Amino acid sequence: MRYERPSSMEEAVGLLTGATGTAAVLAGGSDLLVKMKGGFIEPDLVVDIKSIDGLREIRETSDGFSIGSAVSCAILGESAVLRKAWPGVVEAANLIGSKQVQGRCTIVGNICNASPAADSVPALVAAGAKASIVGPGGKRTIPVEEVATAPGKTSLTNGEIIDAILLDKRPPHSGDAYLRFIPRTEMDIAVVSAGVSLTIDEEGVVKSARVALGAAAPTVLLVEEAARILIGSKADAATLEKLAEACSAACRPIDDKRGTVAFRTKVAGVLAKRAAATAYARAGEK
Amino acid sequence: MVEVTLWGSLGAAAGGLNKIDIEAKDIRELFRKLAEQYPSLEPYIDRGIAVSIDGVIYRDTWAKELPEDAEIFLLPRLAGG
Amino acid sequence: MAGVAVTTTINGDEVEFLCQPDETLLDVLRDRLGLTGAKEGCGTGDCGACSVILDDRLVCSCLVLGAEAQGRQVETVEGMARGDKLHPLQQKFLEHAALQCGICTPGFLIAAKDLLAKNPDPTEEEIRFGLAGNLCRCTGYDKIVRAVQDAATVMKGA
Amino acid sequence: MGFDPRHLERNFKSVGTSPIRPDGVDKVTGRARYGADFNMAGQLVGRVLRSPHAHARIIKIDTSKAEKLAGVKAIVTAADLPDLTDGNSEMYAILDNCMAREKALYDGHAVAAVAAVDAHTAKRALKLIEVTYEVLPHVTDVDEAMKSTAPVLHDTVFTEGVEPKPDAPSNVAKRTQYGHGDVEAGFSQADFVVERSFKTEQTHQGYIEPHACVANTSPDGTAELWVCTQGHFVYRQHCAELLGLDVSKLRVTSSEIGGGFGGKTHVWTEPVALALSRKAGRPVKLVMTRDEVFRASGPTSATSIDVKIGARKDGTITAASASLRYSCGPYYGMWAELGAMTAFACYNLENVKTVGYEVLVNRPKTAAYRAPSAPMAAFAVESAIDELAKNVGIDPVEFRIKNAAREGTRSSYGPVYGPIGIGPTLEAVKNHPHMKAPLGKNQGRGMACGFWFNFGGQTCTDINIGMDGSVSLAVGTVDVGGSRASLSLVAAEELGIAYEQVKAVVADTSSLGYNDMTDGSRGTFSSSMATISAARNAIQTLRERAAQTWDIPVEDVVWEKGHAIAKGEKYGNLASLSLKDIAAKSGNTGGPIAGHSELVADGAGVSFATHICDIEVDPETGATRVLRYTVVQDAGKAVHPAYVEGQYQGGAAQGIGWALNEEYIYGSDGRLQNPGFLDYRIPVCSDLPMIDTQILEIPNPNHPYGVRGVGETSIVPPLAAIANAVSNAAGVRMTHIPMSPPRILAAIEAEQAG
Repeated sequence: MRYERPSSMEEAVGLLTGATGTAAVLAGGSDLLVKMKGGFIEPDLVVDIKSIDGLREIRETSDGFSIGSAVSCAILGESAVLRKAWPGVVEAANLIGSKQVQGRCTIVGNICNASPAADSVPALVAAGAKASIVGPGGKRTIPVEEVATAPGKTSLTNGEIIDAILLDKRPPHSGDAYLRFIPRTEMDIAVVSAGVSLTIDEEGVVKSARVALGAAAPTVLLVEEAARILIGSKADAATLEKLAEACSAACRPIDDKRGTVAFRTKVAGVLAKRAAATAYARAGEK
Repeated sequence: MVEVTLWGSLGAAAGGLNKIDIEAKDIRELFRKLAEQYPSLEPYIDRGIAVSIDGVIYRDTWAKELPEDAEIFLLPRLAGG
Repeated sequence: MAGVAVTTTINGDEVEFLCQPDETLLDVLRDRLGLTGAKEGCGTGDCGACSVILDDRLVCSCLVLGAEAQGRQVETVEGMARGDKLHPLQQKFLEHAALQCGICTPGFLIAAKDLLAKNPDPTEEEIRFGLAGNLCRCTGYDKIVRAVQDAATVMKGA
Repeated sequence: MGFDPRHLERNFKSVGTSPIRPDGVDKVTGRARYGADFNMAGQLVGRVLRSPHAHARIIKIDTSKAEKLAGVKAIVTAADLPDLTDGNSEMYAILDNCMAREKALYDGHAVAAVAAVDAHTAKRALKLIEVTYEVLPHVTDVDEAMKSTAPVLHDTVFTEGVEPKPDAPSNVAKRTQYGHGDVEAGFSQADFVVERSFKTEQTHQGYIEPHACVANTSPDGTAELWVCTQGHFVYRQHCAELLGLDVSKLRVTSSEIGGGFGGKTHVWTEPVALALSRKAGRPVKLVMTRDEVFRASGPTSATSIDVKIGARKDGTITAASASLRYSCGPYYGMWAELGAMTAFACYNLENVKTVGYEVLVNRPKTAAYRAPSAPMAAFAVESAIDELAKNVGIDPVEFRIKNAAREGTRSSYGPVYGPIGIGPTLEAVKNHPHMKAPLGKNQGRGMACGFWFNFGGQTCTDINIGMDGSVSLAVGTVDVGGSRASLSLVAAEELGIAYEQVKAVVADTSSLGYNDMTDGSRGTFSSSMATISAARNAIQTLRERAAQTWDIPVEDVVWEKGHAIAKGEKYGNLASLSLKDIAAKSGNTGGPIAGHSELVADGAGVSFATHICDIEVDPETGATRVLRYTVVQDAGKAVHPAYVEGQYQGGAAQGIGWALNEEYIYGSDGRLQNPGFLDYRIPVCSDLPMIDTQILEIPNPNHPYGVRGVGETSIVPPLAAIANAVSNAAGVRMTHIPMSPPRILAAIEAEQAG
């Protein structure tokens, strides 16, 4: 195995494009090194992108925020502006692993690992986040939900690297929230999860909403029916119950060591309604 | 002569006996006589039998004396964590 | 596999080593540098026994490549005491009987040091969540939490 | 050694205090050396190849390609560990478990091992070993394994303990029975009967330190082994027997041990490391990965238990019975038997019957786990007791007090009890403020009792007095939780000196006589007896030396508060001699001063505990939260109270993990799905509240200070206490451990659906 630490995106893309055998991108390493340890992947080349200019920065742009792909979730959590604008995204990112893992892991790594249970992804999908991709063919931007195509698989092509995640500026009266279910209080992978982002008008009526579920299908689910139920409501109890039902109905989970189909289906709805209530309350505060 | 009570499975191995009267002054003699009189108990003795004398369990000490009026109970030698 | 030459700072001392590109920082510390205070309990970032501080960030050294330490600052349990004077956390762990087998102790000490550096006056809940990445199987955590609370009090007064 | 009643009035000087442990500074500075922290010059890296199949015949192992790989120095298979066990079935099971012979019997069973110059090469070599398997049908579930249609693991196993002897082989290795009276007659007198079935899943001790050793075998027939173990003398015995070494030529040093809880009571990879070293002619370090620890060390049994208890209207239990089925892994064990013995040990029962079935399954070899087998039986019995109390209409604590065993009760496993602590722990719980604290919505309280035997065993201790008056204490029981501190306190107490003057070490196998391992809560109990005896021997010598110094008869010299005192008015002008004074002149008075003791520490006192816990259940998700937890347990005499509390808290925490989340999950392919700390979920810091403890001291009549073992009993009540709390909070009786959120939610929904 070869270890490279390029200082520019061009160099990194060149290394990946020119690689023979298996190449892997290293940012936080909290998935990659575990896979290497278990012998699930034996890369011939590891490209550490942390020394590339700008990749460890959170930038506020005219449209919103650009989060560099080597920004650790701990750094993300320390960003006051981001916490204020996208509390749901930040709390989701801060749920990944322990303090130790927080010091290393990144949301881009979380997206590219393509696990259906990734914590940050439902929140990012609900937030309408986009991935900025650099590759041998230039730059492109796609919605976050289009990155993972199946468990462990992404739409990135050979030599492509996500350099940043883009989040919009928030209109007033907006809020988001993310909730996951884990058996312990920490250190677990989500059994099922839900992210909700919404904007309300002056009267408290939901104008727009996005609802996403994690670990409820092979990839993160954007539940449009749930958003339709929320829009036009004041997130009252009856609406939230309908939302929960819609979310449960949309689930296509599996039975595995972390949970059953019945459990995930039921709890997806419970979490979605609770996250929606939190997002709605947050929207009302701003 | 002491009266020795056997635990369930040991009693079954001894032909359904629950209690045995045996002339033995200590644990060593008890095991020897048990093996002589009840050959089917030998595998159990080899695997390890503990002797409870008035509620105190002896796992190893052969020399322990068996008082005439004592409450003597045989148990399998236990494992612990 | 060609070795990678690394220059780094460990517990304030500049250190140079040669490691395999896929070798973890934990393996480097333990097998190449003789710093066996960090322990391998799982190798997958789930137990925290290998915790070290890397440039002011608490990390599992089993999830860091040795090569990544180039030009950075590494702090391990071996660097906590000053000469023969124990760090307040070390002292309080002893006084509160906060260790039984002690295998998790170096990781807890490092994690607690990082916690108190960022939050000198944590609540019990903040301590519990702050140390959730470190597994202890002997103590039930009770005495560990108390030791950290006590150390925080002492360190605030210092 | 009997209890000395003078200790009831006596104010101990050292015993009962909680000083800093002698190994403490090393452990907080990273200096302490555990299994994997030791290295030898020229050492090779050992790795083990493990079966990916739950059950498979090993047709052929071709190591030729691996042998050709540069850097590979030795490869061993079962052929390199020939059967020297001479009909000893227990040792044969250990051997076969270390290295599979005809068949791989579980996912993770070792089939070959390699020693190479580095980890990379060893890993590559494993991939080059070609094993041809004939995959066989497997069974991992304890109830499935008992069916006549189940795949049979060994065609040589016929159920023992049933008459007539069965004519077909089966996975039920043994049936055992305990009890007295007539249960049928007892049930006919009952006004209320509770009858229920329970299941518990397999759990692991979860010690944070993986098994690790460094083996060094010399062509001259000697060998050394550095290893983390609960019993280095036992490991020496096992390794010597399995490798054909002379016991005394194998020197085993126990490293600091990073947790064992029963899992490090017999050998796993150590004989393999020695075999590799023997073949390679170099030292070999072999460290298990976490994945290997879960797949191939010794977890506890999975169980399936039926319980029936009957009571009269006044709350008197008239009869109790249980049928207990425990998985043993692929080899014979006595796990169900321990369950059958302990199940009803807390109660005074006229009619009781328990039957245990040892069941072989394609899972790792079951090992002891802290009060082995008792927690599962207690879960079933204490759940049924709670339900019965409710049906009768009596408070669960009162119901238990009414039926509790006491001095003179015939225990359910046979012997009659001496003075015991179950009644006092129940009274303490009844009066504990925790029992009266208010509960909120969706919150429930549960309590439960637990019992464990406690052991003594072979023990050997040396005391050597330095010329400066400092004392070295060499013990042979591995220190798993602070026993060097407690034994130093005992030595200081006897010798009448300061704790700081004593330095305790765990001696290697060549420096001390044989010691049984640290199991059965025996470490402090047994070694304190040997320490007291060794100290008294040393005091005898100290008195003789003083007498010689003064030139008076030794009978006139007494030992008080660390000093020799000449007794009698005629010696009025003789100033007392301190231990230090006598030690300083020892060269002139007969040489070094030491005290030795070799004994069998019989008479371990049985132990009881009662726990209380409050749980909150989220009825929409089945999530649980432990709000409050209290442990009340009899210690006999707490030598080092802080470490006694630590044992109580640690056992409770392990029990909480077992009750709520920990379990081995097998796929339909018979492979373990969760061999890591990510999905084998032991409690993390934020999962638990502070764990309150109350130490009761009901002296053990068979120990000079009244000490009882304290290590294990604390894991017995939690499963039941939490099950009772969850059942009260959720409004539905939980019968399957762990009570994971999916199980709780399913139970709540089933109850709501009627």
